[in-house]
Amino acid sequence: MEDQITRLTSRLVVPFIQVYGIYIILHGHLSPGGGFSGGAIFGASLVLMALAFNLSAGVKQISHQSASLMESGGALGYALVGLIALLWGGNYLANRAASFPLGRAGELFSGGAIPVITVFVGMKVASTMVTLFYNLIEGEAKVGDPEKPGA
Amino acid sequence: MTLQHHFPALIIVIFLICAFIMPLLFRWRSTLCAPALLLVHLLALAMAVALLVRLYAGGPFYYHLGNWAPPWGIELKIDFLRVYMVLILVGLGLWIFVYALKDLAHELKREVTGWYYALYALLIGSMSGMALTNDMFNLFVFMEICGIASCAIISIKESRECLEASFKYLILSAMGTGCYLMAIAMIYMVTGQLNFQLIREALPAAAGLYPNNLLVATALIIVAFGTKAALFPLHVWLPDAHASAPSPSSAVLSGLVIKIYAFSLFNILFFVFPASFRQAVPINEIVLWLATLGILFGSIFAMVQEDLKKMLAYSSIAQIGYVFMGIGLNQPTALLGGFYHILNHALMKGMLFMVAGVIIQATGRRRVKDLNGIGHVLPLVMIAFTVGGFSMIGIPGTGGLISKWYLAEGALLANRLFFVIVIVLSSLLNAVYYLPIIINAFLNPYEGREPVKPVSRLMVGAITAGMIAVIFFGVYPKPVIVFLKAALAAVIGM
Amino acid sequence: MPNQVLMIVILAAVLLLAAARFFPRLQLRTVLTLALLAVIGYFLLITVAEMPLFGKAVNPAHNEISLRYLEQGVAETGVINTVSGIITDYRAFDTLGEATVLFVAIAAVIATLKSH
Amino acid sequence: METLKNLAHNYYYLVAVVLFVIGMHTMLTHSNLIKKVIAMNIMDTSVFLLFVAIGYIRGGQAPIMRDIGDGFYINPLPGALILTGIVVGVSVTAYALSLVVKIYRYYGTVDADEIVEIRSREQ
Repeated sequence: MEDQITRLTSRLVVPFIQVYGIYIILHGHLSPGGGFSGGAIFGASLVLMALAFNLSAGVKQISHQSASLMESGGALGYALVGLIALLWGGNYLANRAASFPLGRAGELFSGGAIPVITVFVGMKVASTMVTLFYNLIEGEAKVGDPEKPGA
Repeated sequence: MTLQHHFPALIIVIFLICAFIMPLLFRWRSTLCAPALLLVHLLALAMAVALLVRLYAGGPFYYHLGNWAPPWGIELKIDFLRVYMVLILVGLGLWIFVYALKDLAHELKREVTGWYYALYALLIGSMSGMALTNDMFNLFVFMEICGIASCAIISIKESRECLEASFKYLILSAMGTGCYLMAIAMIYMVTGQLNFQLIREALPAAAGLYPNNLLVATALIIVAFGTKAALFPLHVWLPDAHASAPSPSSAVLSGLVIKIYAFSLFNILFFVFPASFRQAVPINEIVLWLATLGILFGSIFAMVQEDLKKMLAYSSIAQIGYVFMGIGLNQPTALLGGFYHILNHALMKGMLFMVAGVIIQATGRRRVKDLNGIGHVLPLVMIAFTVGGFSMIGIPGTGGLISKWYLAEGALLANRLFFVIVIVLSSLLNAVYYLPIIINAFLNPYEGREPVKPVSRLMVGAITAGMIAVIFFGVYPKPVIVFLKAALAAVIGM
Repeated sequence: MPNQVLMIVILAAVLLLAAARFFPRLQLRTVLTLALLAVIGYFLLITVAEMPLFGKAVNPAHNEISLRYLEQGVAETGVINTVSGIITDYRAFDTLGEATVLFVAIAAVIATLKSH
Repeated sequence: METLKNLAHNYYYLVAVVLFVIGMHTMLTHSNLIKKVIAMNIMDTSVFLLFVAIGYIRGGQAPIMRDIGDGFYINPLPGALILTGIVVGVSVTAYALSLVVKIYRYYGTVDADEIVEIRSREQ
């Protein structure tokens, strides 16, 4: 796609979308939102890049390798937070019972394990969006025109 | 608090963690993938055994995730039946995985093997979760993981039949989970609870005020789990899916996946709905008749199949009918037979699919007609097939007889002579399609020029182990029977 | 009961008319499916009519569970967004399952696309 | 009359149920695979709508405890559950679409009836 307006607009908008996504992830425990919404917003910004420019520009933003690292890392981090709770004397995925510091409710650094989990989930969702998009697009790109039926 | 206390959660979580690591591990050191998954299986098996030991010492117990007690948090329940299911899942999962190690090289592209292992770990982990969880919504989440993973291990094979079968399976299973979620909504709406036990306590009051809601929820639950477990009129996806999949996937799908849905339905029917509710609404009768139709029609369809794997798939529809029959008869001895059949059928159908895999790999034949004389070139494998076939028919000395025996006894004790006849009739039907294959395989000469390709020893070893297990559980069923009797006594209070 | 019967008849008629309008070549199978769905729809409708009334605070769903989340959630989890507190603390295991669903979707998509 | 009044009062539930039946119908009868996927989404969405409607209390506030006003809060649990449900729906959709892409590559069509036709012609 070669369209100057789309390119310019998306170049302008993408950083703001990304900051907004990160804001939503980090304030997941304070305001509506959280890992899923924030991650989806962040992932959408990368998808927008790929749509407005082309696939390679999007790939430059986030490579396959780092996307898959983030995916595994996000889910793994979540599971490991649960295991840490186990080491600290709670049941699996415990928060207060595992004496994570809860802090003062309403502040950015509060809620013990919750912000950590939210960040991991955000990472996971953002990378999932990107990976799904790229894989489907690449599958499509490889298709070109469909093979003859029955070929 | 010792580590042992956390085993219920850890059994599930180590599979998940293993799956999360798998893609990275495959990129970094692809040879480590298989040992890692084997290790996880062994660890989970050890934990399940430890849980069993603890159950014998202290009786059923609960595990509260995140230290939140039931109405607020999610709870895992550990009792004898659930641990029995976990042992089957992990133990047979390990067995099928050992077979898959060599088989996959022939059926998949090399670069997707890592993903296959990840999906396999997720599948076993989510099934363990389904077996242990005591929370409606948590069950839904695990069902969804299990559903996607079981479709994916079909579509991973490069053939268009697999894609279509997998799509059909995915759509129907999405319909099933949709219905289940709707049922959760309806139950939550009138009881305000999600925990099995607490719903059970709240249901009688709710049933008086909102009878229709619960009726619809019950119907939706039967549709949901019936679709997933291939209860008779909802089985349409099964033959294609199980027949076209790679052989290890067929084994795990036919052997384990449909059983866990049957077990979940059992859990919901017996632990969520109070006995009074089950008497007011003829749920058991419905399940019983559908199971009967499944047993008969599954066998009849299996007879006319030309493809070996398709025949085995149709036979699965008939065999899952026995499990549902045990649930439907609502009688302790019949339930015992149904539960014993879960183990038996998982073993023999897993083994038969492995045999089919070996035959296809060694000779390239998969039509029933082409199997003449194959016993001369693959003797050990065909002996295993014979044992599996005998067990399906219910010939003495094999596990199949024992479970059918208990089912029939249960039907007699419940004064339902008709179902004894169904069981006998279906055994005859089984004989009609298994015996000719066996006879032709050994008595006819082998025709064919092309040489038989060598088969990995590991695969033959896995099949032999399965054969020994089928015979063992047929000759010496006592420990499992005693165990199940005690378990059912504790659960149903018979 | 007559009301309900009338309702179902009207509903079925509307459905059939709509079907006939949009699918000129109406087959027996379609009609049967529509009839089946009309029956299902009918049962769902009488269920809806019986459900606890929408938006009432006395409904069974608003019980001690949600009260505890609302009243003690801040003290017990340390977050003021109660929904966030539920998904990442009280019912965190569900959310782990959910992250796993995302992972399994990725694995399934990549496995399918790579192998074909 | 009581029934109709209740129906009118429970309009959220009513719409959810109608959507559920529409989704189920499309999923089971339409031969276009993409439409099946869309129907799956409609069905899921209807359940989400039902769930969220269960949690609503007339006049209640969103359950965020920043400014304790004079009002009361809605039930937060259904919302939390549906957050999970939505993600599950997205995952299934993504996988189903990837299957459709590949089926299209093999057959050049996404219509189930045509696929059956193509296959029967080959045999």
